[in-house]
Amino acid sequence: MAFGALVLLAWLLLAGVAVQVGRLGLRWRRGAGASVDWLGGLRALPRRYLVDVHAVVARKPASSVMHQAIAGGLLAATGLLLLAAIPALFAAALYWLLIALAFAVALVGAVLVRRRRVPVKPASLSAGAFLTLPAYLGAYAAGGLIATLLPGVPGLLGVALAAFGGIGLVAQITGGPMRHAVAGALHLAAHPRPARFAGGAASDLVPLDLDAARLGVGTIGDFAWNRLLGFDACIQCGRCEEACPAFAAGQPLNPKALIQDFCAANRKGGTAYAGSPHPGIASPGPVLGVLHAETLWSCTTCRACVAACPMMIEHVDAVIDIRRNLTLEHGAAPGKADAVLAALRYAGNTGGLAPAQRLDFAAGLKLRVLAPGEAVDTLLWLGDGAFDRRYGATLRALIGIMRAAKLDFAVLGPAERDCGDLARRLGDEAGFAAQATVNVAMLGTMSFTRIVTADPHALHVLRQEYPAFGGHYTVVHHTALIDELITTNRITLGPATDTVITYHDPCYLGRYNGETAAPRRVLARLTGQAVEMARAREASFCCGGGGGAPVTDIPGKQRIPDLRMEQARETGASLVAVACPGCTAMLEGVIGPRPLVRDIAELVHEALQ
Amino acid sequence: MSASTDALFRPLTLRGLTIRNRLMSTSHAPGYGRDGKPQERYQLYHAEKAKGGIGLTMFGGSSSVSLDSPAAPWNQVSVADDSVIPYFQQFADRVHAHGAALMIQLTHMGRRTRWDTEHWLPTISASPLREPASRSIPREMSQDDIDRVVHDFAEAARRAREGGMDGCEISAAHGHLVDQFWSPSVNRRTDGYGGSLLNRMRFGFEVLAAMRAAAGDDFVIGMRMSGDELFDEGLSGEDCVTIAAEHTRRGLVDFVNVMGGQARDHMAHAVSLPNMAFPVAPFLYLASAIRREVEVPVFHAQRITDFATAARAVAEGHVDMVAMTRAHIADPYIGRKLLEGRADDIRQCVGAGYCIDRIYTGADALCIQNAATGREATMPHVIAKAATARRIVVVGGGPGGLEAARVCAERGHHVVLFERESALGGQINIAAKAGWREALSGIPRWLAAQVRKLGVDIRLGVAADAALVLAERPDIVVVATGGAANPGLMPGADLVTTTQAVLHQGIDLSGSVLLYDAMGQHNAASCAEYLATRGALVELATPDRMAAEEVGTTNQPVHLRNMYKLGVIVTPNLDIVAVRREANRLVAVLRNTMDMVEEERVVDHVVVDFGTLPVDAVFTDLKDGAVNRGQTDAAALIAGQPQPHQGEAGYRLYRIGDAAAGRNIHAAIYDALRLCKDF
Amino acid sequence: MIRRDPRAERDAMVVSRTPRLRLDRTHRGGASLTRADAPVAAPTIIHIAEPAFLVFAVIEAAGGALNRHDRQVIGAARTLAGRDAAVVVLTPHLPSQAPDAIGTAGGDRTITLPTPTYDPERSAALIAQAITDHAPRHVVFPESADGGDLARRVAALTEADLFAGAESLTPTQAIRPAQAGRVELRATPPRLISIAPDRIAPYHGAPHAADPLPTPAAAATPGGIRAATTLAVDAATIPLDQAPLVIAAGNGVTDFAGFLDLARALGATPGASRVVCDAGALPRALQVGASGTVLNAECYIALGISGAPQHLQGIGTVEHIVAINTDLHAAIIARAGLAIIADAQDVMQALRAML
Amino acid sequence: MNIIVLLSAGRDPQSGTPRPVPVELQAIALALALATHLAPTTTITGLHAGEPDPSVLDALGHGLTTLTLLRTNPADDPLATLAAEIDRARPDLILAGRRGRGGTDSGLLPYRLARARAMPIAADAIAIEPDGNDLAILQSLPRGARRRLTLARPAIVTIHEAAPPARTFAFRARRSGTIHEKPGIPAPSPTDNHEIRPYRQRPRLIAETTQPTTAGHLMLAPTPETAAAAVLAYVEQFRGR
Ligand SMILES: Cc1cc2nc3c(=O)[nH]c(=O)nc-3n(C[C@H](O)[C@H](O)[C@H](O)COP(=O)(O)OP(=O)(O)OC[C@H]3O[C@@H](n4cnc5c(N)ncnc54)[C@H](O)[C@@H]3O)c2cc1C
Ligand SMILES: Cc1cc2nc3c(=O)[nH]c(=O)nc-3n(C[C@H](O)[C@H](O)[C@H](O)COP(=O)(O)OP(=O)(O)OC[C@H]3O[C@@H](n4cnc5c(N)ncnc54)[C@H](O)[C@@H]3O)c2cc1C
Ligand SMILES: Cc1cc2nc3c(=O)[nH]c(=O)nc-3n(C[C@H](O)[C@H](O)[C@H](O)COP(=O)(O)O)c2cc1C
Ligand code: SF4
Ligand code: SF4
Ligand code: SF4
Repeated sequence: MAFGALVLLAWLLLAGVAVQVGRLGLRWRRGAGASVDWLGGLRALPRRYLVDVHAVVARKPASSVMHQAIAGGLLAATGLLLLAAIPALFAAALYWLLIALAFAVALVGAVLVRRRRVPVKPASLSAGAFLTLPAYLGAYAAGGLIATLLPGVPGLLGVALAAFGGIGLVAQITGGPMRHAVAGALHLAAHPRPARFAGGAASDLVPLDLDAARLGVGTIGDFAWNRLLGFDACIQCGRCEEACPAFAAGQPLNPKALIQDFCAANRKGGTAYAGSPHPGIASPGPVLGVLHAETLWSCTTCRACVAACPMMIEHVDAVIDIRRNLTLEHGAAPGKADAVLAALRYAGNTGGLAPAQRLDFAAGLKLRVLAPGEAVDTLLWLGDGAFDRRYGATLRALIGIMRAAKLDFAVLGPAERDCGDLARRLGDEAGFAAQATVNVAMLGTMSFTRIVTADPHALHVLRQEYPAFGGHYTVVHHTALIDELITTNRITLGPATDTVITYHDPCYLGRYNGETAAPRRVLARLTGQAVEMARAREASFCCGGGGGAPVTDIPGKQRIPDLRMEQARETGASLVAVACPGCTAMLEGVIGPRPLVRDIAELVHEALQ
Repeated sequence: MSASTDALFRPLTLRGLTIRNRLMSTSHAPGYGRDGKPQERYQLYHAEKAKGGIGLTMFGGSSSVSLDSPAAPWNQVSVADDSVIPYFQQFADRVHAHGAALMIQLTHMGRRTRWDTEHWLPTISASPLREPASRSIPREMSQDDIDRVVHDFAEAARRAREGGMDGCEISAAHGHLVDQFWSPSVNRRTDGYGGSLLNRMRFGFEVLAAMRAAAGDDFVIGMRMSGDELFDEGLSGEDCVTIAAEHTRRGLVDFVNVMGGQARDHMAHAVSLPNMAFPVAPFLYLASAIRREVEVPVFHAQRITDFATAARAVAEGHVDMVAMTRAHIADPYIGRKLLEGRADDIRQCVGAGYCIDRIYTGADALCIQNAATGREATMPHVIAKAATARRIVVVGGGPGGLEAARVCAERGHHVVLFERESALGGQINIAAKAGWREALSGIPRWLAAQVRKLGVDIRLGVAADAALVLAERPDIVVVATGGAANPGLMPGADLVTTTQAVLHQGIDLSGSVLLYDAMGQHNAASCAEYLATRGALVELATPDRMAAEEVGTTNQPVHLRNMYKLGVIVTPNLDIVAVRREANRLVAVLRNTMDMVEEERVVDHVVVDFGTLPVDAVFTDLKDGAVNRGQTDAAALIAGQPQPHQGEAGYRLYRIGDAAAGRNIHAAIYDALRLCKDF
Repeated sequence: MIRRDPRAERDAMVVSRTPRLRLDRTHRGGASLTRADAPVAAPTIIHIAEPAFLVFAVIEAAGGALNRHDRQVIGAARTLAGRDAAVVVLTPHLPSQAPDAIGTAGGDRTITLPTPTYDPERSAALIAQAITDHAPRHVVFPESADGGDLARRVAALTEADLFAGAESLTPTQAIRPAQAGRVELRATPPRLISIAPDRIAPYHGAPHAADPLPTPAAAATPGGIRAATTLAVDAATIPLDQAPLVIAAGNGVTDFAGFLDLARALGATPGASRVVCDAGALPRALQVGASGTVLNAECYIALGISGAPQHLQGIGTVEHIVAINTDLHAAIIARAGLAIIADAQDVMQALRAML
Repeated sequence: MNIIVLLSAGRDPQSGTPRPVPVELQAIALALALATHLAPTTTITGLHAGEPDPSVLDALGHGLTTLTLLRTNPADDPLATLAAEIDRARPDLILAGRRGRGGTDSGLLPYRLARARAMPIAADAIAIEPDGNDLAILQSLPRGARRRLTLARPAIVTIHEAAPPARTFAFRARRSGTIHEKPGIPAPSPTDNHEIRPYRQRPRLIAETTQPTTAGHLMLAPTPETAAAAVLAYVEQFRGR
């Protein structure tokens, strides 16, 4: 009797899920079109879930156990119950024992879910519906367990309990935490960046059709439907919030709240978000009817949130989509952005300086300037940092190293224009496209086997974002080049010192391009005392210099570089090694006593023999 | 870095030579030449500036192109034969290794030198007029002389080129031969080289044309010249603009290096090397006026001591290269510190003129506050960390003690500094009280800022004694307690006041004052000015031939000018014999040092300066307990080697500066550096 | 024994003190004569009676006195006129002693333009009329706010081109920037020229005799500008290097809030000495001096500032200085037009109370 | 109100590429402010005689919606073309920058236009308001001073760089602005005999750095009140100059 009721419940719940999914589907259909490889996506789904998602989830072992228990138990138990339509199974005692076991696992899972927030809810986790979730989970699992183990009335009572829990859970699919299960699965199948799962970096921004009627995302419906789907996959685990440097600095951005704002914008009158808000922001803002512009401008595009998100949600893409709308349609980029973008538009560099000044830092070095029609092995891309006196020292050191290694290299000199990174992150896609087009055309007139640059932003743009504009290059970061020169014995260094050095991974090198090993190998060659900060490699904490944040300059409670420098101090290092002009500027800008800041190129140049 | 500072770091290109920034050092004669050659000491001195980030450094101030312009009296460089070329090549390599450009100044001094030195050849000039500064009366040059000197200039330019220099300049400033021809005050010729300004320029034209022909088309040749000779009989500002414009119009020079004034006599000399009595950049307007009219880059030096003024001069287009010559003597790392955002660490030239004043006594140029300059072979500009950290106590916060504390702290030691007074600086605080000498306070101000930054434990207002020192359980004790004024030993010494007391306590002495100076230093002269400014009738009596006789060429004239202006009477050749009271006035008994006749002065006050006597109580008390018994090993000190008794248990004790014997600021600072750099 | 008084001995030899000290060692008179027996040469005044041609210099003379730019305009006109031509200075009505100032600045004639109120249309018409009347070879204007405006009005009225903002000027060549400052244009000086401030040197030679010429009679102008009033400004917002009245605090000031308050009340722009900025008491942007801002003020009030050479360099062009200092011997005292030996703190309070 | 903003072909001072002239963009912003706050029925049109220079077209990205482009040769004198257009459009107000940045940069054109159309002209405005049938103009003078003028309509007003900042650039507006292109009136301007050379920065005059000592009035230990009164009296002499 109880068994039958339980099976019926399972089927009813399935039907309920189907209805709920349909309702969600209607919501997602509000989004713009996107071409999705459904077949490939669905085929890859198990692998994406079990390998990619779990790789992220497993970074927190307790959560991983919790999720395996609850999701595994519930799915197994319910799935098995649905199979009871097969009469032979219905009669098998072992079958019911298996179901009981699954419910038992789920019950343990439900307890673990509750334990996450009780007695004290960690700041990064949400309250609200999440507080009732363990009860529904528990009811469903306990009820199922009772119904499978106890005959008679108690069994029926168990079914009733399971029904209470099950219905609660199904109801939560549109408005509550359970949405993530459904949306998450579909999100993994219809993910907007399928290349991310193949182990690729896939962190490039996608070009915008500049002739489109609407530029960027101005209303929630301007997001592609699978983006809306992706937002609904969020389980409010708070990992992005913990990762976010802007949030840590008290700037008005919480990536978790951001995703929930998108969900809310797409569903009027749903259950309220009950996690930490965007710091300092109390009420909804005008952007998409939910957000304040400062929230979008606080993002450094460091991708820490994206890398941390178990649901593979793409926060940065969303931020940039909205910025594109704000900038291109409204000219609303704040702070010095308008002046900087104008400088870029009219002078080809973000400082608005005379193009010939790009080589000032190298006065007297007699660099070879590559002319159209000429060929060279290595092209040194200087980047806009070349205009900065401080970064000039790094470049001079790098040039010294390349000369010591007798490399055949040249620079572009005044012909080089800013790669357009800043414009693109500030949403000025038109400005970016203009820079990219000119640079690609200019590079096309010369021949070289590779580009070396000391600027990870330029590296990222040249390597990952210029292909869409017809520029395909082998791009090497200077730390990788130095690593190569050391391992191939083209340069020799003096003995390692015992200076305590910690290395700060630039976001655009480490997270965006997965390069974290080469700089560490070089550093290990320089000092016997390399130490790591708590947040390193793919989990590195941004310096605050990316995404145009120094230009838009949204105030917070603290400054991001101060936080990062504090993390460096905690290692006891007397020197922070960097590998990016932005990081150098941000970290050197930290006032008060602090470790020295030196680029790896400078350290290697000093150690040259 | 501000936008205008950025202007300092724009490269400059002239005739194919690219100079990395706008900072330079003009040619000066530091007296480091040996046998007429720029050898290791000279080369290291300039290589240090190159290391420190300078764009262009010019050496060989007044390098001689001819034998009748001898190099020996200045320990300078002779470019009169080919034997100098290998030294040039080595020099150029040393400087180029650090990315700076190197040029040399070539000159014939004409009448501005002496015949009674190296070669005993007569001095020559446009006309036979005496030069007041060198007191020489030249022979008027014949056409043969002219042709020979023109040829010598050309040969010298060729040697500079073969020696790997990036260029050269001729000196047509400071009253050298070329500007002796220009200046109507010297050139009274009636031939084609005299008369109109154009005629007077002919000799220079010939020199430059011959140099260009000998050195080739791709060699930078410039000219140092005055922007206004600043005296009635000399070249006016307009003349100088015409000269610059005419030379550039003819394509004879690739740059002009403009300075103000000339140097024919003592006061003019003081003006051309403006010391702290002058405002900052007093003659920038002259360079600026020339830059408005010429198309080639303009260089300029003269008391540009801070980078803000330097940056402004370049950013506003007054000059193309800004020379901070003495500024680089005081700190060769200006460029690098600016680039590294360490502007506050720059040791700023105070304009004491110690460097230049020494070379006129035939000595080598040394900086009053930076004892490493010119001693690069033995003394470090950048202090390295020591292998082991020690506990060091320094007693006394004068220049000696501060430098000791700075060097020890840079070495990484734990340093405690005791100073009795409420402010750091020692006697410099007294010296700086005297009117135009205020800028001396820049010396302790920089030292104090560095010492604070380096975390030295400073105990102000604490008069240390042996117990306090030993309570710190030091490994090393440096006693720099300085000196106390010496009132003299003559009868009546108890009735006199000392210059130190007057300046230190600001005692207002009105009425008539006899100021007796046995030192010939700044002290009494400053005190005379101080008192006379406040209305006292001052007579300065001295056994020397003149007041402030020990004060150098660029400083003594300033004292004398002020004393004349203030009505101070200077009576030379007098000794003080006794002082006694008569009624409510004092009588000073003086004796002429030549005829031994005694005379008296009835005055309201007698102020004396017999220098200082060491303050050595702390030293004496600690001496017996020290492992080295307070002895400094002179041989090791001079060689720049570590002192003996390294690593023995107990403390080592040393004394430096005026605490050892009354000397001067440089002595105190050098004592500290050479001793402490090896701690 | 000889008891000597060298000062008295020398005084006894003095025969006369003016125009320069005269000593006579045989003279033991004691009392000195003060008769000036060398005649003081009267300064020669240059008259250009029969000018080869005329050069007009249009000056603003705001407040009835020539400013720096005005003197440069006359200097430029003098350069163009050389020795033989006459410089005619077109000026608003000036106080009676002003013609001397114009002669000293290098002007040979003056034409007074009677425009009691701001009426640039009328001024332009009068100048155009004067041009018609006298046919000058050149007319030089200051490229200032009002001067530049006037120059263009005259250019439009006389249908002539304007060589605007010349930065270098000789009788044969004028140079000015163009194309966003990327190039310079060089030309033989045309008829109408305006000169950029502080580029062309004022005249320093012997004074000229500045004789008045009649005021031109011009037809009435349309009068499109119906009314004009000059408004008060908030001094604190004026950039330091443009501020007309600056009050600065030095090491002798202790109450900086009170100081800023006083500046506000006085309508002066606040400044500071380096010591004060070094100590962080006032922002670095307020530093006056060689390594701070160089002022262009009319009047400068120095509170508790010693007047170190580097500081004085920042006020080199300021004509009117008030110094309040406790030390009579401070260098700033010698430089001040009004020197007050008093505690700056007290005077600040008294001032605040009066405003 | 019908407003025309004169636009000239500008150049970036550093790179030399076409770039709108900042004061002209500020003129657009002033016109827009006038439109939103004071006179809702305002039309604002940009006017350029010459070629479709990118710098002029970029003005559309700064809040201008309509641009009239009167095609002439770049070497032509634009006066006749502009005057004819003004006769046609009959604006109440014509705004221009105080000076161009990229051409001859003499700032003469608005004055010639004013003369040609017998309109009043005022320079260096930082604010404009209608004042009955007239216009109230706030002028920026050196040293932070301001002057208020009343100007008869129609008038030409040039804008000072102290005016409120320009609208920020929006690509969408730049893309969608309307351009009316019409032929202008050919008027070859006489070639002037200027020699053109790369700019050489010439320094401003600086004075000799010796301080003049003005023998002044000295007060020894006055009461604070006497001192304060003396200071005020002294300062008053130099006020308002
Ligand atoms: C008026 C004047 C002008 C001068 N002009 C020049 C010049 O132009 N050029 C030049 O080179 N030199 C000049 N000097 C000399 C120069 O100042 C000294 O030679 C120099 O300062 C010596 O330095 P020092 O560090 O050895 O001692 P000091 O400068 O004397 O410093 C010793 C310090 O030790 C402190 N001290 C003493 N005993 C104790 C104790 N028990 N505990 C704690 N602290 C103690 C004292 O308070 C003092 O601050 C001048 C001196 C004077 C007075
Ligand atoms: C290369 C260089 C560049 C420099 N550039 C600059 C610069 O740009 N600007 C600048 O200002 N300085 C500059 N200086 C510093 C300069 O030399 C002086 O140190 C500084 O100007 C002194 O500032 P002050 O007058 O406020 O302080 P102080 O010299 O300490 O003078 C304070 C004055 O206040 C008086 N005083 C004290 N108490 C009172 C009171 N209660 N009431 C009234 N008066 C009182 C005192 O008598 C004294 O005259 C520079 C120095 C150098 C070496
Ligand atoms: C020790 C010394 C020696 C000098 N000798 C020369 C010289 O031989 N020739 C010369 O042209 N200038 C000479 N000078 C002057 C310097 O080149 C420079 O003009 C002067 O120091 C002023 O610049 P500054 O204030 O930057 O130091 C000398 C200066 C010094 C300090
Ligand atoms: S990209 Fe970085 S700054 Fe932006 S939301 Fe994510 S974590 Fe925060
Ligand atoms: S966006 Fe991702 S990381 Fe952030 S709360 Fe949602 S699921 Fe977690
Ligand atoms: S001695 Fe004096 S003048 Fe010479 S460099 Fe040193 S501080 Fe400057």
